[in-house]
Amino acid sequence: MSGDHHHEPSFIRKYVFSVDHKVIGVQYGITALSFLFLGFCLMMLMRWQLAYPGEKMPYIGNIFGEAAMPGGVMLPEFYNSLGAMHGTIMIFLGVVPLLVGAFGNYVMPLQIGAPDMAFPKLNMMSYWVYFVGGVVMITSFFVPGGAANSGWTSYPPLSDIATAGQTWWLFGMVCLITSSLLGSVNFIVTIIQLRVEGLTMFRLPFFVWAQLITSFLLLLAFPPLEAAGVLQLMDRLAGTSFFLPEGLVVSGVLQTQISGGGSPLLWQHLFWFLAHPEVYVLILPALGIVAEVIANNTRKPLWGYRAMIYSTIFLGFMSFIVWAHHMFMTGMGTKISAFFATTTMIISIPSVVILTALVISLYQGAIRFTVPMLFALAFLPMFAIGGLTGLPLGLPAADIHLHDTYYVIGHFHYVVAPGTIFAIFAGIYFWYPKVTGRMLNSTLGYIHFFFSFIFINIVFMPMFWQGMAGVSRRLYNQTVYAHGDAVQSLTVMSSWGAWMLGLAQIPFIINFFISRFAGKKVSNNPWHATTLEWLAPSPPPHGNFETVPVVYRGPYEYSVPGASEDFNPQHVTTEACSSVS
Amino acid sequence: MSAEVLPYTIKPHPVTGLYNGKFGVWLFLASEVMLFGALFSTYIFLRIGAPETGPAAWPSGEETHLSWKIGGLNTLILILSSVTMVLAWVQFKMDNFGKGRLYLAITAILAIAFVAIKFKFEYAHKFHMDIVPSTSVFFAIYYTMTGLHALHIIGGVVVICYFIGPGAKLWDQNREYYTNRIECTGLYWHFVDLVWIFLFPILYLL
Amino acid sequence: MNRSRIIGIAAALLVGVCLIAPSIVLGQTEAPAVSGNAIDGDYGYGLPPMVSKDGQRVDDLIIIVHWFMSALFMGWAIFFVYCLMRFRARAGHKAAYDPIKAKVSKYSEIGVAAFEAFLLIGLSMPIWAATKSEPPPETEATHVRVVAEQFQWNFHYPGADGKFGKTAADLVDTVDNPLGLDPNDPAAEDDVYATELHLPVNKPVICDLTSKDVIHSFSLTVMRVKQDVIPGMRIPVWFTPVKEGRYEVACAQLCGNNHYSMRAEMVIEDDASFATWLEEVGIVEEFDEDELD
Amino acid sequence: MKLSMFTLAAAVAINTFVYTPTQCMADGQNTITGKIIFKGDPDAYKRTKINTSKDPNCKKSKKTIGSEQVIINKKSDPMTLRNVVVSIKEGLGKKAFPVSKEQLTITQFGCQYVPHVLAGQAGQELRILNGDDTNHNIHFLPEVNDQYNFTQPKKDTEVGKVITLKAEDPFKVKCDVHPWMNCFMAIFEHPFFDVTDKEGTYTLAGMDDGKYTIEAWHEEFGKVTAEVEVSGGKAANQDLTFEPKP
Amino acid sequence: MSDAHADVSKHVKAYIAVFATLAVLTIITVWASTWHLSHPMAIAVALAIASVKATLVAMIFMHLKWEKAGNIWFVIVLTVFFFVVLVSIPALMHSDRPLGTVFSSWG
Repeated sequence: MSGDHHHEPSFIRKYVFSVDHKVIGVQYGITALSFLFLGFCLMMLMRWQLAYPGEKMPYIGNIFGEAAMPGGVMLPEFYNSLGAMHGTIMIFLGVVPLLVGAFGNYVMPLQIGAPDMAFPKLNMMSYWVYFVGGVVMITSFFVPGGAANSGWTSYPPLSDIATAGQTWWLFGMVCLITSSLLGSVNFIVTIIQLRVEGLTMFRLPFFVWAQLITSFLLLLAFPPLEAAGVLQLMDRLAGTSFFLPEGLVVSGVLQTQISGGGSPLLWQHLFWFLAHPEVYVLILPALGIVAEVIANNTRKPLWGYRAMIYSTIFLGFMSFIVWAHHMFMTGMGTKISAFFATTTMIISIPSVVILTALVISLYQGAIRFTVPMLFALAFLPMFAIGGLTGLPLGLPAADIHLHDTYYVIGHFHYVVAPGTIFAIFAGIYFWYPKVTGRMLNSTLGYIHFFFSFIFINIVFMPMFWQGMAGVSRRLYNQTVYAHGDAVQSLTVMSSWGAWMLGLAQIPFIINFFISRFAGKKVSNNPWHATTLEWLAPSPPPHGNFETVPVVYRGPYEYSVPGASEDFNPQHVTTEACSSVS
Repeated sequence: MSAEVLPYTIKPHPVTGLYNGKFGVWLFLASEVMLFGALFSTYIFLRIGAPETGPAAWPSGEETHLSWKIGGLNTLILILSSVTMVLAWVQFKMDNFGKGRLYLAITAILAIAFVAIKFKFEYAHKFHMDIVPSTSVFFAIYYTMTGLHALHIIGGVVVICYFIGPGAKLWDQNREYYTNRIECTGLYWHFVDLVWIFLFPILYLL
Repeated sequence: MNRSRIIGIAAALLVGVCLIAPSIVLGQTEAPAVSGNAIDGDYGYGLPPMVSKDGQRVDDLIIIVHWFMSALFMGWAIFFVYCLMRFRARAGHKAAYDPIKAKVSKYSEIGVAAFEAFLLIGLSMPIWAATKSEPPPETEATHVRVVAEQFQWNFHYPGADGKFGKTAADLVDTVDNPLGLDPNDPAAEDDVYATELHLPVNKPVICDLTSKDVIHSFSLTVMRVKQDVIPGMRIPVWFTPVKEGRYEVACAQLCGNNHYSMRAEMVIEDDASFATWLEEVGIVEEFDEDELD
Repeated sequence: MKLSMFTLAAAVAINTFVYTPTQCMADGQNTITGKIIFKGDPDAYKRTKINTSKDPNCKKSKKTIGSEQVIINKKSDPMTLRNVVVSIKEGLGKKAFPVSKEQLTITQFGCQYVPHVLAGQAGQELRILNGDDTNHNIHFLPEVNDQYNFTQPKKDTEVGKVITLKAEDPFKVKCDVHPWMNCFMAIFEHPFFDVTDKEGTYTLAGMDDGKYTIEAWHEEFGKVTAEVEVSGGKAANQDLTFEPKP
Repeated sequence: MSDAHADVSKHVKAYIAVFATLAVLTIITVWASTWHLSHPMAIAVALAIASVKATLVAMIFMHLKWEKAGNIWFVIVLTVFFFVVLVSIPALMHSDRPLGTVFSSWG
């Protein structure tokens, strides 16, 4: 060990199988952004079929092969594959790895002043298991019958009798879950154990708190889905009937090879036991990013920092006992539905608290409209719309009409698309200078923001009207129904919005790659921020900090009266802050 | 390298009283509880939902063809291995490397015996009788739960053998680090034992 | 980048969108509906037509919730926009360090919680209880078994004796016996099978939902009725149609490749027409062989 | 793959009126011909009109369609059966036969499969056409072959994949969207098979001299067999009889 | 982890005692299954014994008895709570169904 210190590690050890949390964070980031882009492309294909059902796709219709799109016209099975894989890729391969794997991995240890994650090798393994999971998912597009086509929720019995792609999906999911579990153990231990001196729990940046709660959610909610995945694999490969009742007649053929005795609802329980906390996995780190950016750009402390933390803890806790509100329509009686509707209403309160705290934080601030701030600000109303539209879905009686309609799609996309993904953009614009030592170009950033903001609303706003009109989700062609045909024009509008939204990402992609080499070079702390990551050099070296910092104050000490600057970094002593330099 | 740089890898954190590995293992066990929890939930859900009569009815004790003798023997073996595991840790703690290693070896042998009995006298016997996972929901659960448990045992054996063999070098470099790792392995091992304590009655006796 | 440029870009964008959006909405051709039968009711951007006795309660709840949501959002948004304009960074403006004492937020949160409690306990739960645990009297109701399969709704009427014949999975034949009716059961003799759901107007209906294969969802948009159809279970739903006409039955849960084709039609008619239909639907006409050749 | 109307109409017409499974040129000289006789009450097996009201688009291709399970030619005496697969079951030994190059087609027209019973040789290519202005889903339910499941949402299209099948006893193929729609496929290792036409006759040609067991299969009445000996290029005649129990 | 060597060696007796108890409890469980108790009672007895055994393993072998770290206790309590939720609520939902629900598709 002694002689190794000065030895420069080989390229592979440094960039491929690296144990440095920053390299792993960047690996996660690049991979997850690629998946995010892929998931977006799948959606743009689907939008063609939705807007112009049964028409030949122009220009690119012929490249998908006769099995998926004969003559350039999408087949329902391919449409269903796209739908299922869009959901899976976006959630499990795109957003969660970005929020937790990339931002969490890169920023969190810096924010707590740690030299690395607690278990660096585990961290590397977590990335590579995720990578394998991603490869498995992508490969599944090329197996006979195409990728999984039973929806991202994979409800059996449909998924039990589906094509081979479903088996690949399950293997991929088992990999992704394992990766998340490894990651979450690492995160919790790191946050609890490796904080520097003086950094008490209530001096942690809100982002770190969000990561901590998220990790607990991943740790405790993911294993049931892993178990469910194993059970479904058993159903598919060993012929068991965990999710299959007796007397199934598929396509007119009595299924005699299965024993029966299982229940399709079992999967839904185990799935939603994960998937509801998963919603908070998608949103909490995003809230963390937004809180960081807002505090920094309002130049004042977050309002209700502690209330936000308590709300987050409460959210995390409650998210485990609301899952059956996804199952109101599965034949649930009054008592249980009342229980879950009540917990659902209760869980809306801490969300309101957090949102209120963030918007009150703007009051009496000095708001700098930087690019990350614009994304963070846009996040607030978008998240508000997403959250509010959850209300009618959480009331069982209103859910009767809205369940499984476009209203649901609009609701959760408002939470995760203009919500979480805007927060991700905010994070990218905010921490890019830390990672690369260079700023992203802000003109391109503004263009990216305004176009994205407008078009993303054109995509998702019409869905509420479609849902109100009663149009079911996951329909290959909604015009077969009178109520669907009546609102087809909204679908067309939504589709055009989606394609324009795709175009709006071009400035970002250009910016992302060009600025790496041509961006303006910056100092350690270009945003004049207070948290510890801005103490480390940009980009931080292996081991992060030249000297181990000591923390003297809370995370958001901006505009302190009597201080020489409008920000007092956590690691600077009080005397140094007030002395005029 | 990183192990030396990172704080609290070996010594416990002054405030939390834990070294990283131990906390990590406990968190990992928490996720394992939820993993097996989902399977227990499956067991209960399907058992409650099973019809009273008919082919999908829950099998009674005799119909399961599970021998409480073999199950009970395996229970004892696993409990014994838990004891030897914890004794191994005591020996390392008291600086008796040789004895500690012996106890580790006994643990590994007992674990292998458990798996061998499981495969030879239970799985092989059942496959011979044409009882496979698809036979009924009960056997689906039986094979899945015990199979997953057996995988955990095999994983544990691999880790224990590693610490008897190549991993033992660490003892010479840093005794406390090595003992810590044995403690973590032990925690995992006792958890596997604990799962079996529940599996045995629900599958063999009820 | 100076502020005037930002404002310029934003304005240009807004104008662009104002031009694009209507052209998208107006510039499209009407896609031809696949269905051959005219569906009654006026469908548009709002809630679809409502033709059941109790559906109005669901609608009312949805509307109240949306007013509440709008009010909340508007209040919130006004404050948000005010902050953005009033507290933007500019020369001579400095952020205040001390947090404001905002009682308003606490009161509004309590208000929100109270109103949510009212929505849940006062409105939602009674509707749900009525929908799930207060079935109409068996004697007055029209009873139908709905058997879902990929990708078809089968409707099973008990016939004159009011009793459903026994069904069994191993008797199912897609052409001859789609319901799996037991030919030895006397109750099965007069049972009626149909692929269209006909119901008499102004009489409560009980539909027992079962599925042969995967999970479907029985969705009668105009009745404000939706219920997942789970294989291995028979779940009842009930409603009272109040307006004659031809409507649609949809599947609302992804059930396979042709999920979107899983559509049936529902006809609400007066008692006499219903009785006639019930008698006639079972009659099979002989096929004139020469027609084929 | 977009089809021209002509291709499709031709496919339907050929399959409806002059469909005989293509015989590959086997090198033998002998032929077996015969009739499939129906002994029973034809009134018990009347054809019925199929109610296609579920999908009004079916009528666009064809106004009325009738059931096809049992089609009896009542005009001939004795009465004969249509859509019976006749093939050689035993007696060919281990001889391998070249696969016919000709393609099989099955067309969905008027929400019915044309032909209703399709016989072919293992390895022969099969094309699946849709002539209806509606969505069809052709679902194979074999045991040996793959359970293909293709969706065809558009009129005048062909399934993108040309499939080949392995030898298998007659199996059902059905449409999951139109539950009344089904047909049967019988695939053989050898080229000695036929499906009876509306006169109820069949021809097997090209066998070497020898003693053969021939088998007739009908979807409703099952199987009957007979032994035939052929030699010297003479056409042997062998009728088979189905006699359903009343 | 600050136990001195002497402390640890004191544990050994506890370990052996626990092993004996576990072995005896195993035998009792098997014996109890021959009592022909009513079904719910049999389940209760078996699970009660299993819980006692599990507690012993956790407290003694896994050193929870001597564990002072609050974090571990926090994780355990949290996990046990969610475990109970996961195991009980799906089962409970079985009993609360709309009036007239039947658990069979056929008949």
